[in-house]
Amino acid sequence: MAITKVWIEEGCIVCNACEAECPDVFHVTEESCHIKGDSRKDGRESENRDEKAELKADLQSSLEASIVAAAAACPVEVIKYDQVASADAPGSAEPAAAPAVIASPAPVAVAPEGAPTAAPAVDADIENAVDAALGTTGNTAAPVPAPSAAPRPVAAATPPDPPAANPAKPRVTKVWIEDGCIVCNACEADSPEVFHVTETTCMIKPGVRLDGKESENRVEKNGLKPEDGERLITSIITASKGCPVDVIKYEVLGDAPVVEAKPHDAAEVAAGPFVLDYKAAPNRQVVMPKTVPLPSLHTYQEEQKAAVAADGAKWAKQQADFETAKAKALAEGKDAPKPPVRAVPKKNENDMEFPAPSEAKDPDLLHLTDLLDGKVSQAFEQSGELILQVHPDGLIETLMFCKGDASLRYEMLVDQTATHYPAAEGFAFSVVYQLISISRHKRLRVRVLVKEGQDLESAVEIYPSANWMEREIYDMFGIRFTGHPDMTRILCPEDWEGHPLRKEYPTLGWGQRDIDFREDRSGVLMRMALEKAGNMGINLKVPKAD
Amino acid sequence: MTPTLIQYLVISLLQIVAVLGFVMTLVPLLTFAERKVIGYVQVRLGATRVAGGLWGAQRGRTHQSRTITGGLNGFMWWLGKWPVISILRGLPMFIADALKLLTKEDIVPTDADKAVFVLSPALAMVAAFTVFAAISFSPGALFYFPAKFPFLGGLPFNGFLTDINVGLLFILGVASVGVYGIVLGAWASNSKYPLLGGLRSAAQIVSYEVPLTLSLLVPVVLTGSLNFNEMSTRMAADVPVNGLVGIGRSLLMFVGFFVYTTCGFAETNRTPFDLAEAENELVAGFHTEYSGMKFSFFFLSEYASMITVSALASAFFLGGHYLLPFGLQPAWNHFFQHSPYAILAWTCTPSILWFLLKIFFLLFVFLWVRATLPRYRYDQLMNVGWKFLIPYTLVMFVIAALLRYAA
Amino acid sequence: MFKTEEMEINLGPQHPSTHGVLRVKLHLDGETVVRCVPMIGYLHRGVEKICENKTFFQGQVWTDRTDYVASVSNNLGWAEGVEKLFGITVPRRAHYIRTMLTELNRITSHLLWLGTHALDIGAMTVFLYAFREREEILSIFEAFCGARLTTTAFRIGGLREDIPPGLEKQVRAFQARFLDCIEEYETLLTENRIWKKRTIGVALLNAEDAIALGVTGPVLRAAGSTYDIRKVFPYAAYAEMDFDVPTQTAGDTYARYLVRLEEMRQAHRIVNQCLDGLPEGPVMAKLPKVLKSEVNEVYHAIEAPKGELGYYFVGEKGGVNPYRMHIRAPSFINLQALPKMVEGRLLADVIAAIGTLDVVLGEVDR
Amino acid sequence: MASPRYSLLRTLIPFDIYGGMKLTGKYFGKVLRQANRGPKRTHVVVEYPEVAVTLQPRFRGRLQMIKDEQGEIKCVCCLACEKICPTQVITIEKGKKEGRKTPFPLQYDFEMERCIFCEFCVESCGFDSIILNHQFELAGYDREDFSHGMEGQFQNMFSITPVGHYSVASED
Repeated sequence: MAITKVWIEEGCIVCNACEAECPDVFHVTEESCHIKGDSRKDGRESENRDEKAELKADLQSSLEASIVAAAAACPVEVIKYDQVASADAPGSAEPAAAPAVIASPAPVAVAPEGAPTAAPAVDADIENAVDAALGTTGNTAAPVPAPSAAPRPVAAATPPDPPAANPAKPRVTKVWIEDGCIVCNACEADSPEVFHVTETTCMIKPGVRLDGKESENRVEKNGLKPEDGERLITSIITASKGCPVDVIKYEVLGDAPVVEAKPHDAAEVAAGPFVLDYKAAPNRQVVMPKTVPLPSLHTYQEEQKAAVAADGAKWAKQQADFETAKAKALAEGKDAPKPPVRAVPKKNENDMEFPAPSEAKDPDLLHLTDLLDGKVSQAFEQSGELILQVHPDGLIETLMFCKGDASLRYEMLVDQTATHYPAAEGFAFSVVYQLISISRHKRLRVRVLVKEGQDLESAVEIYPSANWMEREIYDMFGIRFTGHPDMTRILCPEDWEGHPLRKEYPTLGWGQRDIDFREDRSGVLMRMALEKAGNMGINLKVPKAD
Repeated sequence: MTPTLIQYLVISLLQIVAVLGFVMTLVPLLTFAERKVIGYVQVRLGATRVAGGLWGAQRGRTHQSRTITGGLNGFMWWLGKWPVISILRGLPMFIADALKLLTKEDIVPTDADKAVFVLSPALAMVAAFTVFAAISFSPGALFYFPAKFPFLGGLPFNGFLTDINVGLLFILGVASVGVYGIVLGAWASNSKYPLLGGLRSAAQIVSYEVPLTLSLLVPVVLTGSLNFNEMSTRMAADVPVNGLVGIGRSLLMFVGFFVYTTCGFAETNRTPFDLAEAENELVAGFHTEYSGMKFSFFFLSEYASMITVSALASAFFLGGHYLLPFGLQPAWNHFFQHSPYAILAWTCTPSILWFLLKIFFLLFVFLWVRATLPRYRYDQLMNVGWKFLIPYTLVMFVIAALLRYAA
Repeated sequence: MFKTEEMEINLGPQHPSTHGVLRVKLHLDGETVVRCVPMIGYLHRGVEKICENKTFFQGQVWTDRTDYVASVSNNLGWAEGVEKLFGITVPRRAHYIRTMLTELNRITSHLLWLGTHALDIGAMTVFLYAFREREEILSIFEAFCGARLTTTAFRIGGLREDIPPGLEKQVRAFQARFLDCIEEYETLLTENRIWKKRTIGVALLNAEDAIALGVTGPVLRAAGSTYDIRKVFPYAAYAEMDFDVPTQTAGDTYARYLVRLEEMRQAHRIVNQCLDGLPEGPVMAKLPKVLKSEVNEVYHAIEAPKGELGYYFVGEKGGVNPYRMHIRAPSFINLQALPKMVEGRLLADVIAAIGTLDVVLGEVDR
Repeated sequence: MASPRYSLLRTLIPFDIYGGMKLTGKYFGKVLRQANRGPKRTHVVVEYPEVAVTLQPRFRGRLQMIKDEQGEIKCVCCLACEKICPTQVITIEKGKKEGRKTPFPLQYDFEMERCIFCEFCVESCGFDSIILNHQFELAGYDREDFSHGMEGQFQNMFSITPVGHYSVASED
């Protein structure tokens, strides 16, 4: 599937909803919404209503999901698009309806153009969308509650449908309550269509009885309606088995199905018609990052170099194309095509400029690089901060130099923390030490890369302030520090499982209880959840009678 | 006219009821005063109403019902328009407080020593209230029963229960029993914070008994009496104000009063010496585990001892039933005793009014100080007691003896 | 027959003067503290994890709730940290207004500290007097952004709105009487013999220990260091402000009390300067509608009322939420110094030490 | 700091305590002499609820929807508020209405119990269709008190809920 064309019909209300969904295509101005020039083949920026220019080839499939989402999000539905079965077959240009009324990118959404970085950018959006769809809150994935007005569905009341024509179908002919009911509600939870628990005792409901009266049925022993007797046989037997004082009696015509007594725990009774499958709960489904946002001068320079090279290659190709076209035109005797114009980089209209990393010029960094011969991986400056990346072996040495060297004198370790990079090769964590020199008014960041399961040497001997910070890192990431006086958890309880700030740790904690903070008063959440969950392929399952 | 034994007993019983009634009313009033005084000091208003809204249960509800508290609250709302007397707003609160304490659930910790746990609040309370047997509120008879009064006609009704000549000793002796209530209660709670509070309290009260008694010796030495009535009478009349001795005596009484008040604060566990129940350190100190009526017994005993301390101070330093404190009354009498104006002449005679006024003022000072001062640390408190107050009082005692000798 | 043993006592997590849910395990010999182990985590809400799953814009509301008595400072740290990550230039007027509000917030935080600290030591009236002034500043916050405590005051790139009309008058009215109010607190405390006895020489922490333990803020400055981020690494409009960094050398509770009182006076000065020199101009930088970060890693620290408040951000390319966010909470690090301060002292000094460290448990546990 | 010469005197005569007592006594006298509702007040407490609490114009209270002059709901379901909300308390069900071009919110589900009153939703709304009103009394006896709906029994997305009886919300 791919989207070839996008255009804006008349009637845009300038609500920004589309730009929030898909900023790569839409740009909302003061009056209307435009399709961005970057994304179009003709390079113009307009509403695209009349010209209906095509999207760039590489964006057609990559931005499909977000364009669909933007179209769905548009309150006045003026975003129209041509959707084709595949990017290779742009023939069937039939405006397709949005595949689903989803207001956010579907889980297959792919992040912006050209970026090798993919999904993590929109992880939060996906989660939010799923949350919204399920009507759950940020950190809950509890069962979607039923509208309060709806009768409680009978979990156990759905026996496997036997063939209707089967004459030997068993059915309950009579149900009655013996003396001694303790009004425990267990039977009503199992079979609300038959039993009704009052203040003093339990009644057989009139709806299922032949005589239509409501009583305990102890004396008269009135019969059950045959169809109800068939339908509700399992639940009645379950209720009878489940009765703590065994006062529910019944007569069965035919072979009674074997029903196991069901334990009455609160969670099961309270479950709605749809139970969220735990393992598929969106907050537990962690989308692992695919990029390694480790700032580094080498990487940046390589990227820049590659970008310049790509730009040059593109320009060379454009020129070559022009030359061939010119030669061809000359040969055919036509007018020469216009020479290509090299694209000027866009002027930055915003008060925002990316602070690029630069070579280390600060004497501290140079001095440290000299001192730690060969143990420094890289030293650079970015955002006005000094960053020194060292090998884990040289960490303690580095810190000792930082503190002890007369020309450095970094007296205080103000902060120490770690970051998890599951997608990285060769390391899993970076641990950073923020040092300040109070006497020289300088800051320095020392960074080490740590492998999974690798221990670091503790800095407590050099900087006592590392004590709690290292405990916190251990608590949150699981990196152990050798030589630490008390390597225990600090914020989480001692018996906590997992390390919460790792990326594979879900936002809904393991072992967290299912509390649904949200009450579905109007039923809106229920309807939306059903519709959206179905569309998004989220695992909502109907509980079985098992 | 000498009463018969029966008459004597009946009158005594009535007096007991009167004094106890007075104290038992004053104590809840004191809690109310504490709310208001500390509230006003802290630029708040304190309690201004009892349960419910202005007129009914709650304004804006569909069923507006006029309730007793609603009417009271409406009246108090009106009171708020008038300066000074608006301090009476929230007065019914003291009844509500008492009711609340009475009806609260009574909790006894599982591992507590139950007998002692129950006994100790009573002990503290009994000690605090028995003291009033020897305190004389009025100099002589408060009034005489009219002659037509059945059975008691013509007999005096005194403002005191007993007028024993060693009243001070009795008071000090009985009051020091109160500490057993605190210590035993703390120990019986079987809990760590009360234990610390009880230990603190024991050490504190025992060590402050010494300077308290020594400072009380100053007026005793100066007047040569241990009796309440005699003390103030002698102070007002017997010792003449002549020259250096008289001035020295007044000065000594003045200083002694402050020393005595300091010790009194410590003796009653009030700020700045409320270490036994320092809520910021020991949660609630010795009564952490107490609740309901048992807690209120401790509470009552603390406030009752505040009244005792105030009564002692006003009797021994502030001139008792006479107008002027610190032995200045003779000078006043000298000028105004034979004044043609009846009111001025009346100020030279003893009256229960002066005594009560002094007590109230001292109680106010208790609250005022509580609102102002921070709290000492435990070791500093001991230092103040042993290293500062005891030498100080000893010196004063010696000076008092010298003055007595000189007179 | 006579056996002595240390008593182990739990100060907290529910205790009147642990300022929240701090639990301190104390080993007492009589009333002397032999060993002190602070135990934290009772208010751990995983703010860092939450913020990693929220956009840069949304994450700000969680900073309100870490140090909830100095939420404006936290907002400033967040906003400036993100601005540093993106390389955003903020208009000068926004800087001035931010500085003014942050200094007012420093006053509220110190007032709350003063009140509760004095209450811990038993002087209950100072608490109410301090809250009287605090209320007024909270009204100023309410006038500026609509909320009193969880302000969410600033936006990335500047401010949401300019200051409302009438705010300047309100601030000036407060400024006019605030110095007298400080005098009142001083009357009640500074020369008071009991206050001096309770604070002088109590909870000592000398400069060396403080630096080694990473202690920052007034606690460090009371030990003699002049380290103040507003001077050393100026942010917002502090480079243009004229103020002193109050220091003391004693390193005890009394010195910290004096330092904080003086800081309130200096904050008062800065607010006046902000009001007088408030430049004209926009309050919001020009930014794209959707902020997408590049690969960058910043640590931005500001001088919060309690010490160095640092925000550490890691941004990934095209990310709308931080890849990693870490809060360097001053209370968390300062609390490390508690055992050093109280071991060998008395139980009552523990209360004074907790008070003088000015910890907010929302920030300690995050 | 006390000079050593007078330190003994200072110890013996408590000037410091006198100063503090004077200050607190002054406030006691001031409050005592003033009527609680007189023109001049030293005390800072307000006798809520009888005396109204003044709110600043920008006060952030409860979320409220706005209708335009024709009595039409202004919300067009762009879901910007739903997306920006940090605690996800807003859920909008989008629908159609006869004679209206823009979409119409069938349900605007606002869950006040978890709202943190940050006003991001109002900020993100391009149609001025929601505001945070001045209702600050948000406690109720029952969960139904927090129900906000647009139709039927709970028509209170457009006004103050009954729980906020004392709120001073009508500053317009």
